[in-house]
Amino acid sequence: MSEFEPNIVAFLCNWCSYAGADLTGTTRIHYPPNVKVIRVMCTGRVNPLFVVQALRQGADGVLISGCHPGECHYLKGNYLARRRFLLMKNLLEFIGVNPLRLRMSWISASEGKKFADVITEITEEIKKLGPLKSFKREVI
Amino acid sequence: MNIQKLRDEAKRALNRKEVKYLIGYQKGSYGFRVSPAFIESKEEVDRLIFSPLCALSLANYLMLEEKLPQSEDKKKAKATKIALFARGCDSRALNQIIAEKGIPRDELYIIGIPCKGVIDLKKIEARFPGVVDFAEVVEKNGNYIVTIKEQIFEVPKEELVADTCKVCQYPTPLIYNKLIGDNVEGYPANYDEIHSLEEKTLEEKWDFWQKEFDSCIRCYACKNSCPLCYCEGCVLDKLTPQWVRRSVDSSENLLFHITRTFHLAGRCISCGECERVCPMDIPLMKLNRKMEKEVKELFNYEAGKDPVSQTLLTTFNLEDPEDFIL
Amino acid sequence: MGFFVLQKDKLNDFLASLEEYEVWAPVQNGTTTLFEVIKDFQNLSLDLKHQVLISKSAVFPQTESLFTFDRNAHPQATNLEKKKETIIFGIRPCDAQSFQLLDPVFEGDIPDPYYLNRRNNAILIGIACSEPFLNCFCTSVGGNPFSKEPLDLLFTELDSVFYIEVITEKGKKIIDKTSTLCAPASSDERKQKEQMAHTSESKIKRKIDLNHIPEKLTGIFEHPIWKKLAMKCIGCGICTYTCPTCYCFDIQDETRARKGRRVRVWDSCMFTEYTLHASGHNPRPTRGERLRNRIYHKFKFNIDNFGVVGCVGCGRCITLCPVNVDLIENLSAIKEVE
Amino acid sequence: MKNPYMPEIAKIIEIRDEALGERPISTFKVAFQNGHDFNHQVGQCAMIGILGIGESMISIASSPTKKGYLEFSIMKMGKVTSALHACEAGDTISIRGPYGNGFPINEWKGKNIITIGGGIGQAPLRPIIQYILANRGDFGQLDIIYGARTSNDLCFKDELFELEKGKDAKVHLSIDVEEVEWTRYVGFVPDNLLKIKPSPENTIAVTCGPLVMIKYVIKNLLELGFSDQQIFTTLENRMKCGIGKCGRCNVGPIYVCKDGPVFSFATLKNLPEF
Repeated sequence: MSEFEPNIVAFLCNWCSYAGADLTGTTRIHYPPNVKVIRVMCTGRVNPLFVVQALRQGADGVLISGCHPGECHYLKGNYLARRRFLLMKNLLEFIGVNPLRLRMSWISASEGKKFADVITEITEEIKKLGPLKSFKREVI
Repeated sequence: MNIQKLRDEAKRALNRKEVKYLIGYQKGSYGFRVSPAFIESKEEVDRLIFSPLCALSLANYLMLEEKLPQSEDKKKAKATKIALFARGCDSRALNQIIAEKGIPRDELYIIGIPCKGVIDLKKIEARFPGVVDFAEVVEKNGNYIVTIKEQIFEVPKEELVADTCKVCQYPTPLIYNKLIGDNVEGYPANYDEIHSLEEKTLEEKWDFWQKEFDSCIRCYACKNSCPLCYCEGCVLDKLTPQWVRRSVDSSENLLFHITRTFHLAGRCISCGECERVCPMDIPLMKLNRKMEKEVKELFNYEAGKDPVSQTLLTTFNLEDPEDFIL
Repeated sequence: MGFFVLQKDKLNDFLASLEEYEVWAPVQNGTTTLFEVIKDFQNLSLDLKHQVLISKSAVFPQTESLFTFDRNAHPQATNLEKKKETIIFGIRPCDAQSFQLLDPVFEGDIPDPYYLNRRNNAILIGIACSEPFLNCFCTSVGGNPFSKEPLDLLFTELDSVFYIEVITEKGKKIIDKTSTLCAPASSDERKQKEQMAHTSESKIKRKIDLNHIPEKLTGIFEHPIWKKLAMKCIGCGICTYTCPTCYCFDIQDETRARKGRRVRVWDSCMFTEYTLHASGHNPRPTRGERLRNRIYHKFKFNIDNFGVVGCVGCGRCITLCPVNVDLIENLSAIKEVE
Repeated sequence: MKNPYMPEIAKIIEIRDEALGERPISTFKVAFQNGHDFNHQVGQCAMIGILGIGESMISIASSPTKKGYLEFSIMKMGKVTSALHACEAGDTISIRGPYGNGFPINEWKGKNIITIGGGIGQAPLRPIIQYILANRGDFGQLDIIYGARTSNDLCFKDELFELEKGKDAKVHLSIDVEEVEWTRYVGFVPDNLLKIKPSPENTIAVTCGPLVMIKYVIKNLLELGFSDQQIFTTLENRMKCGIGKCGRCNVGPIYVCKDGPVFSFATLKNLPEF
């Protein structure tokens, strides 16, 4: 039976993490291909419902990655996102979804290596957790 | 609670030129029911009551779309204020709505009533089934004196009081123009009921909520009875894009309730209306009080403490917890 | 057609023996009961009081997919295939009466195949209300706690047995299939049941005299009373979703990648979106118009269109309304309006 | 038992832009793929939509005398109509119907007909005009009064200019606001009606358009001596099932989708909500 390949959706902030991911590619650092990247202008733009919808429509894990505190291009986007996704993670845990499925990270434009490590770590963990069946939207 | 004092206060409020009308409680249409009352003139003031049966939140009516038509003299006087009774939880709702610029403070004339807890209608109707003629309930040192026609019963408060009131921290109103009755001491914060669910395994929690959301019929009563659920274009009603589908199954209901709970994080003031009105008895307050606990522990923030403070998700602290961040 | 008796502890065997039917029954769900296809007979609940989701959902489910399609290929109908005959057990007499109000709507000149596929395939077994509830007023709308139409069998819970009255041929078929469990009823059991029927009727406390309400309604469409009555309404859907005679529905398309389905779901005339035009105009913009429309629909328009009052007096909308909008109080207020 | 909710699939042959601007109107010419015979009456409607988006009730803008295709004039307004406006020729759409009672055109044989349209309201009236032109001898004089906000909001301009030159009908176009090369009447349709002052003698007046225009047109028609039975109009409401079951399009006891959308003013007068 082919090994379970998780689907991971990553919301990367355009100024830092997306550039970091780009750097990972240009420096030919290898990282698992399970991640599907969605570029957003700031982590502050990511509506917590995006996370829930992603989990319901096939994602087994979601990563929100943005600039380090203090480096946000819009000054406070990452601070606001930090509060939001901590609350959403705890709410999902309260309802019975493993908190490891919603991760957040600070990756700046120069941390290509860190991006690869983060993606590898998340993919390994979610592989251990297995597919997220219960949360799925009813298939038609 | 001295009813006459309450009615005099209502009369004084209605006498003020700028008060359009007053929202209060009146006897319901049968048994233990209580219904909201919209009083325009001094003569109707004698309909007003206040007793442990007054469970519904009047703050909800401020944000429902259309208000009562104004009588001629009030229109001439360009009356702008709405007067209403507010218990502890209602006053916190008013604080939160004012802080969120939902309604300006000077459009409200608030008569605060310290509240010793309200009765859960389902419990009292189970205890005294089939009561159609009017019944009175008064609280006297820890017991409820229930009079139905001529019979009088004494029931320990613990048996009939609503669950949310058992852990109420702010029974005395925090914002008011006038206060009737003396202050009431709140209970210390108590989240045992939440801890007991938190300790369960993920599967147990999932099964518990899956069964609850499976019986939800999406009647929107929890949304429409919540004083804090007053957004103009609610995301749950949106069609383009459609976040929550109209088909009623446990998966869509789950998204419906996650959205509502999250949008009330740091805003919900635990009045317990959503749980009270749910026809399918879904324990919605568990979700809201979980968020209340998280918000208190993580960000040391409480909803509706004052009408000026910044709302939770529009601010941040540099030292907000970030141990979960890679 | 025949009177039988079934020992109370034999009820589960009675239902279990009908496995060639799909048996719907009230199932315990926390403090309320849901109407579902029963699998585990342990949580069968005969507590009629907490039947919030009613037998209507067995023939007119809250969500039903009409057909599936993929990217404009020819759609395939769903839920229309020939099904096993179904038994709907545990219907309150007032809910049974509501089938007689729903049938003409879904039959009519353009019959609705989805409703009729379930309705014509269902055998209705009722349970008489020996203890009417707080807000029951079925006797004011021509109903009765022991009324029979359009049931096929009527159970009455006596102290140790169920007294079964066979009303139609379909009912007779069921009794023949379970003849080992049922015995012919004796005359004193019959007297006991008649006695119970009589006392139960006298226990109904809420009453409203409906005559000349339709005429009164004709004249007061623009009357300001509607705004007053609806001031406390919060516009939720409880009264319509738990009402056995409400049949309004919405049709929506739902897609997932290349596949999709058209689904029919319950809708409520108390919601703003119900009559909202795409241009933003809404013929019933405020709760006053909506409450007015609900009362006119059941107590005037249903009489104009089908000749019968559109309410069975089950009292759920009064009991479950969070803000005590009381139908009987509203109707009496209408009668006094000059 | 026929499934009234199951649509037929039709292909868009041609899309003509009638009016541009913020609320564009286009006419969709569609034909059924499997030669399904729609046999609709004049003034009936159909539920048009795109599978996956939804459906909306649109009046059929072509008369049954035009064989082999149907035409719908649709204004871009909500979710479904915007999706339709995004379609091109060759795309498929779903059609269900025909629904509604349609105009009692056979009873109008031998009478003079006046159609009074406003903006997109001309679409439901167009099949009447086409039907009369196809059976010109059966009817008396045909007056077409039609107005819109500006000249590029006027629909079916080429057809109407054609008719204006010919003898089959008298065409009275109008726009609300003065425009440079506009030589015809400037002002609202109800006022244009008063200026034309048609005689009610053996005449039927049919009006469609925005609700406020309909109310004034009916008022003026009554002033001109038209009786209630001589005035017809159509009502518009949100519709979902189209067969009088889903309950939302009611005006009083009647359902606009089943008992309407065409009503004589005699029935309309004693409907509560009109």
